[in-house]
Amino acid sequence: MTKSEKPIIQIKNLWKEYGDNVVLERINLDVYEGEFVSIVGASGCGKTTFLNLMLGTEQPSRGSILLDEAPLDPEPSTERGIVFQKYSVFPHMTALENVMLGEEFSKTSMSSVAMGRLIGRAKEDARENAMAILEQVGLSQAANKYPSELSGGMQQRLAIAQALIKKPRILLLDEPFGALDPGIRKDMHQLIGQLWQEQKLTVFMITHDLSEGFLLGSRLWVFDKTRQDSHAPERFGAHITFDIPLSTGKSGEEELERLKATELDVA
Amino acid sequence: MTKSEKPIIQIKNLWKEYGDNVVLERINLDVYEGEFVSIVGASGCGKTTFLNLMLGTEQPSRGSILLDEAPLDPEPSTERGIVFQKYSVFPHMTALENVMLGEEFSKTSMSSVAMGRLIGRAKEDARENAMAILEQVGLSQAANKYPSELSGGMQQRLAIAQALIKKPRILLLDEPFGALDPGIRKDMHQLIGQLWQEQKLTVFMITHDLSEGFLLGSRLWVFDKTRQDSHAPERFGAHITFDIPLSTGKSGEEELERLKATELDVA
Amino acid sequence: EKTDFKLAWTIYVGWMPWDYAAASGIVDKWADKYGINIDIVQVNDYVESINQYTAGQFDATVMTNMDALTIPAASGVDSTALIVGDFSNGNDGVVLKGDKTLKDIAGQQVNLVELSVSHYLLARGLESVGMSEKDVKVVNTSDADLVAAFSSDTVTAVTTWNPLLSEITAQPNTSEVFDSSMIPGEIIDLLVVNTETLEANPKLGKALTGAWYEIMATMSGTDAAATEAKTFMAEASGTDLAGYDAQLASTKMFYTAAEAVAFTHSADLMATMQKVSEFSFDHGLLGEGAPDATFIGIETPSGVYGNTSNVKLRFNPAYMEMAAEGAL
Amino acid sequence: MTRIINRQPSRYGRLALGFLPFVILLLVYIVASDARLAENSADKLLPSFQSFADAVVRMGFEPSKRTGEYLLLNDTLSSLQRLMMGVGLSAFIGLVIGVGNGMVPYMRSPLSPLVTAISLIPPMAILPILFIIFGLGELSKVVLIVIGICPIIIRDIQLRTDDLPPEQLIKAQTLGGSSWQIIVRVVLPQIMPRLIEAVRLTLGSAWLFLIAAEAIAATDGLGYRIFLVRRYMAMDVILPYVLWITTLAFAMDWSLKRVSILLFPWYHGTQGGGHD
Amino acid sequence: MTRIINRQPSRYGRLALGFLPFVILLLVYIVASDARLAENSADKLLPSFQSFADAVVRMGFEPSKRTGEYLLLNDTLSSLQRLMMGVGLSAFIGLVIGVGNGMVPYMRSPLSPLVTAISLIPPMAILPILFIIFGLGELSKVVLIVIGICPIIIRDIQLRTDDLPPEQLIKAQTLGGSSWQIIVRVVLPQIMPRLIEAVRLTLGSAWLFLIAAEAIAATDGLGYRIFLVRRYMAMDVILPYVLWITTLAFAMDWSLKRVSILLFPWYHGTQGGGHD
Ligand SMILES: Nc1ncnc2c1ncn2[C@@H]1O[C@H](COP(=O)(O)OP(=O)(O)OP(=O)(O)O)[C@@H](O)[C@H]1O
Ligand SMILES: Nc1ncnc2c1ncn2[C@@H]1O[C@H](COP(=O)(O)OP(=O)(O)OP(=O)(O)O)[C@@H](O)[C@H]1O
Ligand SMILES: [Mg+2]
Ligand SMILES: [Mg+2]
Repeated sequence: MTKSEKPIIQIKNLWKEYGDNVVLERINLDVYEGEFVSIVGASGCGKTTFLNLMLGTEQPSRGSILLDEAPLDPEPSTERGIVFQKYSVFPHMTALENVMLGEEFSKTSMSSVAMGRLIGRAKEDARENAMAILEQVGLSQAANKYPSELSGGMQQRLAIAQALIKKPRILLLDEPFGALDPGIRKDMHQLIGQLWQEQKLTVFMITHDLSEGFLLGSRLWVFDKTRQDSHAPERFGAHITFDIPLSTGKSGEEELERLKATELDVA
Repeated sequence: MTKSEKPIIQIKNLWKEYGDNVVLERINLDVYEGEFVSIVGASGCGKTTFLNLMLGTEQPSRGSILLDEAPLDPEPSTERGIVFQKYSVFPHMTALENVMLGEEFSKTSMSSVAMGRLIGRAKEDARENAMAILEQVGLSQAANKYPSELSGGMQQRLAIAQALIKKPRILLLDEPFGALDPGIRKDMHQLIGQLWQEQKLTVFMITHDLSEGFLLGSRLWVFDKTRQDSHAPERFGAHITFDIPLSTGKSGEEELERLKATELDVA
Repeated sequence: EKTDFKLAWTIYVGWMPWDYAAASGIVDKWADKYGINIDIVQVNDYVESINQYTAGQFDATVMTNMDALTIPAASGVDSTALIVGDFSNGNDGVVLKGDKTLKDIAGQQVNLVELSVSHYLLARGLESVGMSEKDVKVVNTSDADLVAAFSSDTVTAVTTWNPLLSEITAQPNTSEVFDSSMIPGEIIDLLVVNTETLEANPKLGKALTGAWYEIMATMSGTDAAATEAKTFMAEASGTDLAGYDAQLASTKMFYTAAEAVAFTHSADLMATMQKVSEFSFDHGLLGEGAPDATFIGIETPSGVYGNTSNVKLRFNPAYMEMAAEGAL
Repeated sequence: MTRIINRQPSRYGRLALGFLPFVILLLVYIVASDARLAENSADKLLPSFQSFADAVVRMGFEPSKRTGEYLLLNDTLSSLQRLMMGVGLSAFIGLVIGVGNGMVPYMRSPLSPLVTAISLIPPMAILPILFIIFGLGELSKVVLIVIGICPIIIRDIQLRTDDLPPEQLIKAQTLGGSSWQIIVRVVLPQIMPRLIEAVRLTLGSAWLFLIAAEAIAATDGLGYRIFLVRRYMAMDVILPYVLWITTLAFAMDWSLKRVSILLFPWYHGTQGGGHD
Repeated sequence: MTRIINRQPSRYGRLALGFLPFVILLLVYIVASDARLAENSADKLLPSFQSFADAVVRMGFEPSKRTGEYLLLNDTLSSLQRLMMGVGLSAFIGLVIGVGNGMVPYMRSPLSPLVTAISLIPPMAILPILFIIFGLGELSKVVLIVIGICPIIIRDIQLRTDDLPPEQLIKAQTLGGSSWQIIVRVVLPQIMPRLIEAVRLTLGSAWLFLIAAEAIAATDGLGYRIFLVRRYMAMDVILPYVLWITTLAFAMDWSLKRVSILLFPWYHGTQGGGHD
């Protein structure tokens, strides 16, 4: 874990409300470059909402999020890469085209601005970069296949490759392996762990699978409501009730044991 | 495991071919009342095809399946209950109506034959029976909800309740928990294990999750192709390469250890 | 024996009396007198009513002399003109935009209902100034849309009938360069009855003729009854009494049976039918089997035009004569 | 938010923007109408609002001199009756044949190609034949609507029946259902909301065929009236009639949607959510 | 298999059953036609097959005596040209406005209610206005088709654009795409096969409007010919023309499907599999 001087993400007294419904409240946290934050919590407690705030598709009701000490762009941008559980790749493009798209959007040439396409030399370069990334995620054989011809696991590899080509400052993952079979999940864990370490990524990953969170994360956040009003459940929002540093590479069970030993309550 | 004198299911030299594609070949097995058969195998190896043969939606190309020593009805009937991974319940009926449907189809009265409905006293009886079964699967609170208002796990409970009302001789499950979250799966395992033991069901369950198969089954079948022709992969079909008796109630890992100790090859 | 008969009529100045006849009970009165039932049916689409008659759905239908020849007669349905109701005397006309004469039509597009009496009128008009259809371009246009079409800049010449004609000439800057009063007696409005049915059921002919001339008598008056009848007809045709009277003014109605009988007996009728036959043949309307204009025989009191062994259209004044003699 | 695809107008902005084009159209009409009327005060093409009001009063609120009926009311009732019969019959036939084709292979084999062939024939082209077979009465108008929209409904319902998960039908069989019981309890109730959708989709065509049929053979009805006064280019009657038809069409569409939401809450809850 | 819903006819049985209703229809026609012709040999309502053959030869393979043109060819070319222009223009406008409405809230707010209102107006009823604005030439025929089908295509495309997973659009934004780039590279290519589907769905209506337009004012075209020869009840010409139109409609539908499969294999691979 490389802790640089300044945090890459600073969350300052963040609140999010939809009308009367308080979803998130009082979140204050710093995240440093290279951290892998696993996010867990009950269904509907606001994990995706938090990710949307990071992403810029939703705006905080109060408070702010700073990226490299500057307020976040209020709409999605290349600084923040994302992989969803589904629909992250474009079905009408081959794997290679999917990965090249990021570079074709670069607006360095007229053809990119006007048509979202590169031509000539620039296109060749983009293709080479894309192939290199496909290689990394083990998809070089499938470069010319459409997503519908790929298995669920391969599609998620592709989504990751696609997000990485823009070298985002932070990578957001919303249950990226939730729809995969257990066997395939294991491979994906290996891949994401490896990419994280090789590329010094800063990752936020939501998961429903606690052991997955333990296994991959360098830090685990538990979202929960501590204040409850049984007559008006929407009056209070969730916040981060536990922020646990993890030593990575251990299995969930081992980690749990370790934490229990340190007498922390992770009910 | 209660072994009665006669097997409930006898599979005799079963083959299934689609045109030139041999899917299953040379399957010979007996299953006794009260057994819980977990079925595992690679994707596309013919597990669902086998279940379809048991169900009667497909007919054997060669050989036969006997239920209580008589050939199977060549179409689905009340002797064989089924729960699929999805779409097993009727979205336009409440949970209660879904469970009552089996009795309303009983054809004991004119209204049942003509409209598939019961009236008066018979309807009350059916309602009571249905409520009792909903109680067993823990859905009595949700009796008047539509499936779309239920969570994935509750829908599968409902599907099981619905299948049980006809007291089928055998219960077929095709990846019944494949679409559920890991936490919910655990509850379902408990439920199905309990129902199996209480009601002395004979169960066939396909699963992709090996440990689930070990945990629940009293017997594990592995489907695989032993003969391969690399030029014409469709020339040979799969059959049951392993038929492993299990002591139930143990976790997958424990069971694996036990089996490894008995020097059986379960690659 | 057949006692139930059906008559179809469509909205046109000379045929509106049938609507009044049905609504006022006059038809029922005459039908009762002869012990039959006559159902009067309004059809919106003129050609459809004739087609239905030709297919045998109606026993009697109103139509022009030309359409009687080209549709039922050419389809082998032997038809009799039971009542000669009127002829167009300015009710059909050729209109050009601007201050023009008929000669100016050369080279223009003319919007009209192709193969209808308008087409015939145009041909006769062109003939009168030494031109032929080759000198203009005919564009088939549905009658209901002609008025709107004339408002369009792309349309410069039309040929049509009333009430469309008066709507068009009422627009500023138009010239009516030719009209049916210049070919009097050539566009005739008839009540046509299936000959076979009529021969088998003379009662039908008597009842219809009797009813018709009773209305004619009412209509031709100047009293309140006439006004009431004409107001009724005006509203049914979508206009008011003044508008309907204007249309009547350009129609030569035969209010008495005697007039109609005289018209039918005149030798001009045969000459007219010859012109109509020739026009129809030139435009392929007599059917593919017709070798020349005389292929279909047309019987008139003054003789038969065309093939006497293939008479399919008959002008039979017998019933109108009975009406004239008061024998009904 | 800077990308145009991310920018959302406010609630009131949305409302104002929604009215904008209608206001513009109205203004354009007024200007054009004034210009034409200034040139020729008898111009009938773009009547003034006064003429519209007069025509509406005349057609809607004064009894006809000829028959003593209120024409607009009468026309509306006649047209609606024909439309409802045509659409009702189409829906019924569509349901029976569509579900039958979807469920019973021995019914589908002979009927499906026939329905496809019929659906390709332009109904207007065979109008004369229809009139000869069905006469010129109410029946032929209803039949034209049926021929025009029934094949579409049948094919739609057949597709929707096919789309029912086979798992459901198998499950119903394991519960002991006979073919008939399964159709009655499992298939029909699930198809009903889809039938309403199919009807809503074809309602526009149904109006079209109704108007076409009334133009050829009728003595009353909204289409009849429009064609009758078209000879005189009475736009002061035609435009209010068109507006009225549009309103009726909208009201029917809206009611069908309400009825569906009321009767089939399970359909609009989750799986049918996207259908507007 | 005993339940009727489980019983499948064999391959040949299916084929035979499929032909059955057509054979029956043909026989009914022959009997009815013979009966009428026996009574009146000049009957034109149900012509003999000999008359059909003669008419086809005359219209299709002999130059017209009046103009020297091959009428069937000429009519077909004129009609197809109008149809293609109308459908092409509708597809183009539908794509631009539909995608625009679906993607840009500031475009959708004003245009969406307008499109809904227009889609409810029966196009035939406002024909006079169309003539005056667009004249009686080719343009008004094309415009009638456009007004008839374009609102349907727009609404369909708008719905399909809305249905695109928001995840895709967000992902595209995180890849740095501008609104325009996202529309061009992500949205349009995915909407194209759906546009073809929408066009296929509206093709029937397009034919209807084409025939109606040609019936109203034209000098050639398939609809023109049918309505012209209706004046002398030439069913021997009308029926082959109807059959020909049906064939053309079928061929266009089939070609569009092929084109879509060829150009958009990814669409027909998995997600679009169910669309026929
Ligand atoms: N756009 C919105 N408008 C109103 N309420 C919303 C909106 N988005 C989310 N919410 C509410 O915010 C709460 C949190 O939703 P969110 O999707 O963030 O939960 P989650 O933790 O991601 O749940 P899950 O584990 O099921 O994905 C829910 O109560 C939801 O109803
Ligand atoms: N109706 C059919 N017609 C032709 N081939 C079929 C049919 N049904 C299944 N098959 C073939 O049989 C083989 C086995 O399919 P099956 O669905 O039984 O596999 P499975 O073991 O259930 O796979 P999965 O784990 O993916 O569910 C496949 O190769 C498939 O293509
Ligand atoms: Mg979430
Ligand atoms: Mg399977």
